[in-house]
Amino acid sequence: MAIFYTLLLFMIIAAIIAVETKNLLSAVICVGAIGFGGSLMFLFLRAPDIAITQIVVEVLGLIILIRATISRDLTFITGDREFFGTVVSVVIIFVIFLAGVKILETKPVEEIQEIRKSQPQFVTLPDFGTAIFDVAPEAASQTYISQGLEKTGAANLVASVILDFRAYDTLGEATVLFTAIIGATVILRRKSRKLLEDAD
Amino acid sequence: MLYALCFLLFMIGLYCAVVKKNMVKIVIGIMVMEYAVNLFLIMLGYRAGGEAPIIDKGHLESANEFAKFVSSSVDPLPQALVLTAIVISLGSLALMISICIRTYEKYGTFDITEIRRLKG
Amino acid sequence: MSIPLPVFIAVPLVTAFLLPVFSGLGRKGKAVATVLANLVTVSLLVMAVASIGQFRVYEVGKWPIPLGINLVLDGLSSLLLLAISVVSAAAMLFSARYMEQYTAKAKFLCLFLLMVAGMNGVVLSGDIFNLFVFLEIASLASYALVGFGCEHEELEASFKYMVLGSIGSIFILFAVALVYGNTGSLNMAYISKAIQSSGLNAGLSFAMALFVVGFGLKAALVPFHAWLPDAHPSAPAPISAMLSGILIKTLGIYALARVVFNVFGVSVSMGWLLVALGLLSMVAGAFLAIGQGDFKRLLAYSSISQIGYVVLGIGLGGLIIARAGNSITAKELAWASLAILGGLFHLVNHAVYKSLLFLTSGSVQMSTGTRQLKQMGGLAEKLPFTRATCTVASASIVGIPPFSGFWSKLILVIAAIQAHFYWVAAIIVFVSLCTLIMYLKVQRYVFLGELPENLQQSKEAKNSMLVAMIFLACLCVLMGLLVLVPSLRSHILNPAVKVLTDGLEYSTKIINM
Amino acid sequence: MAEKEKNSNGVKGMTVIVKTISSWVKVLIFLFGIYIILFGHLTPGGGFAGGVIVAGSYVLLMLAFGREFVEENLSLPVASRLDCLGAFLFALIAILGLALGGSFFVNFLYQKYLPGEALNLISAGTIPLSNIAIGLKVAASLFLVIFTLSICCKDFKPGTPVNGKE
Repeated sequence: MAIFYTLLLFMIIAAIIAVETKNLLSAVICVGAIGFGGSLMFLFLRAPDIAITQIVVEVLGLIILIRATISRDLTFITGDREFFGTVVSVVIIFVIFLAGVKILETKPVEEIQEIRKSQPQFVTLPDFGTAIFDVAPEAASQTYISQGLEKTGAANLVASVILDFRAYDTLGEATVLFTAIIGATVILRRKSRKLLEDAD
Repeated sequence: MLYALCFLLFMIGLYCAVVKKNMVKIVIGIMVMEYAVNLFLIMLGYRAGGEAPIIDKGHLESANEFAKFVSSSVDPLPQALVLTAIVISLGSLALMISICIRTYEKYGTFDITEIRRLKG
Repeated sequence: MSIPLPVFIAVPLVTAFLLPVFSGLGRKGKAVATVLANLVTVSLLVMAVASIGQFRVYEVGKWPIPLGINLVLDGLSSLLLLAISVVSAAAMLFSARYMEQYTAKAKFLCLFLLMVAGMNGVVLSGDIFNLFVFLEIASLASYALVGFGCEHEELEASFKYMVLGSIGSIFILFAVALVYGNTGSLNMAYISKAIQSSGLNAGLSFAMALFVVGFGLKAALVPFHAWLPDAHPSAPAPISAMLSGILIKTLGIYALARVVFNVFGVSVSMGWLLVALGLLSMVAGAFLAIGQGDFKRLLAYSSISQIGYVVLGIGLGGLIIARAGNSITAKELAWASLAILGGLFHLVNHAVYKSLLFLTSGSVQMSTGTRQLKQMGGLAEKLPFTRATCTVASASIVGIPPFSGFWSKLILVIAAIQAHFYWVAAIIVFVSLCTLIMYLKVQRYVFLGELPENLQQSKEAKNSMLVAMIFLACLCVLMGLLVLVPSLRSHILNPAVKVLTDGLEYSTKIINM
Repeated sequence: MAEKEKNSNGVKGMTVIVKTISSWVKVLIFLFGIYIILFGHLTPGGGFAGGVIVAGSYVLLMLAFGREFVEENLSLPVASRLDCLGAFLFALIAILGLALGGSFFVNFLYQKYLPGEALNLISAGTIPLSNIAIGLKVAASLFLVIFTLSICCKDFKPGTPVNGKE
């Protein structure tokens, strides 16, 4: 448990530095730190697939970000922000955060099951470390775990979910990447307009 | 409490994306928000002392072993969702950065207060 | 005849995957790509017409829900599919000639088809995460298309749009995560079933709020509208037509209505919230539009105002249903149906006439090279067809009797009066007057008055652009028939209204299929 | 970091040490990526992670040897075609499911033709095939985007910013 708190605090500190530092390059490097912290976190949360993907995506994402910031003459931020606007946003965001803390509070599974026995109602999220399908009996994940191998033949259940049960999502996801890349090449092309006379 | 910390991370990202005036900072804010949501989803699926949702030879040796796996494996569904979300965020990062670079070329600055051709 | 539902997504997707290959093949390749893309949009239109009035659930990969993802075609989906395919067919036809002034046409067509595929995916999806994925496809394609010109303003508008759009998407994703965490399900029918039996808790209410903000950002409802007046004018004209005409409705209004009405169930406060957002958008959009001196910016602000009508109609219906609760009388149900009918009919009307207006603005911009109203004038004789179609569309949007806009506004006013919301009816009429002023301004500055020296050589738009504009203008005239002819109404509009008034019965219908 | 800076400023490649090592490591990374893709249905990883790793091997080459060197191996149009091909293959698997299995994305191989044996390389029907298609797609597209970004950065001269208020 302590490891999760440590890593999450590490990520939060890195995020604060990334947000507040004046040097864009250090901000980008801090984003890398958040990403690697997240990747370790995924590993400890027993999600090796995500950890691998996160770490490699992080490397490429960093290369893309560094491409954007490096060799620019302005890697330092100059000029102050409007003080009033900042304070207002901080206050609003803090209020939403307090609301979020209330909303994200958890209860042990047994207690939730007890409450739900007398009357079917949603209580809160179950405690960290217990899955939703312990509380929600109709959840699909139970079937994925117990019958995924038999139904799809894939030993890696995450692969069986993304490429068989929910393959349609993955088609969408591949398309998102395709769209983004076509979009990036379109945005980065040298010449965007031509004279109409050329076309005739 | 872990969920709340995760939400704090989300809020830091939101703050950065809303308040900051530098284009790269805004992109960083959006990335931080994405990390927070991904982390939140994975944490939802975690089971204390659980195993990764990958079946190996040991699990198939006997029905007992397999039952033990079923009762301790973490939830594979959020992991599949996060895999999708990570790739989506990578795609939007690439697009966003290319827009930033082109804007920098045109205006010579990353500061959105100086880029004010369009009246809000 | 029943077409497998994924075909609506697979056809544009596969074509889009193949199109970039044509970009290296010179002029001939470009021509082939254009024809291919037009064929796809036309065939989508045919398929959308063929699937009117059906109710079907398609389980992808033969996995029963909640294991797999399902696609749902019901009244609301087929109405939106029809609107998407009409607007995209016209805009695609228009861009065949219009986009000659830009480079990288094959990639433009590819992004266009990806956007269409994304919207079709959103409309047909029965799974909330899948809805998010397809929403991202459509959004990413639109971000890139807004910046297609790669000039100062386009890039700035695109960045603004992309930042706000991404924040909206992340809010939606977070809401999906909360919904999953509380209900353990991602299928809309199952979530809805769980909410029916167990009610809402704080987490789900917060998710609902996040959904409203996220979809509100995509729909550009008034507190979240900052990106729209920049993004829509900066895009190339056919894309402005797509964005204003259909994208904000699919990603914003449709998704919001689906989630609010069919998944979470509409409550009184949610009804009031929608009514308030609608009224705010109507009034603010109209006032801001009158002051604009840029043709396309004026149209963009007017879109915000018109989106307000749609949200108002839907919200009013929801409010009436929620206020009556379980003991709803036939009379109240009729009022609610009328209000929702008005909203949805206005959605379809607006899709047609606003895209037509943007296409005419593109035609004007192409021949004069400017968007500033003050620099134009007297174009009526130079651009007779553009003038005629623009007048038809303006008459529609203002609400002059035989044209389509009149009927939807009339229905909204009648519904508001019947349900005793007299002040709402008054505001609707007032905003209509503002709309009249802004379109009189367009007519006055663009088509009447004196022709400036430098615009003497203005030429009328060419073949395919004209065909697209005339097609939409004919629709503007004929759309009134959708409510006036009972058989059309009972096939196209009424099933869509019924989906929303039935509310949470959506889940039982799908689970029992 | 400093070395990267030099590279993006237009100096061709890095020092000999970096070049030698990266030409060795490149092969290893590439093979590891292929392994991750092929065994995606049995071990952690899969098409996405593997595809990104394969793209990473080319990016390493690009950083070490300069853009022109990589362009000789894998030119932009080819990468763009591979990108389209990968996406198309994945869509094709879905459509084959419709044609042979009766529904979009049916795992027709596993259910009808080639059930394979659990935990073997050849198992799970279309899942490994999908992994390969996605891996191809992801590798090509990420290579493409980083390549395009680097071209853009190179052509841009920091000394002459275009001011917005011209």
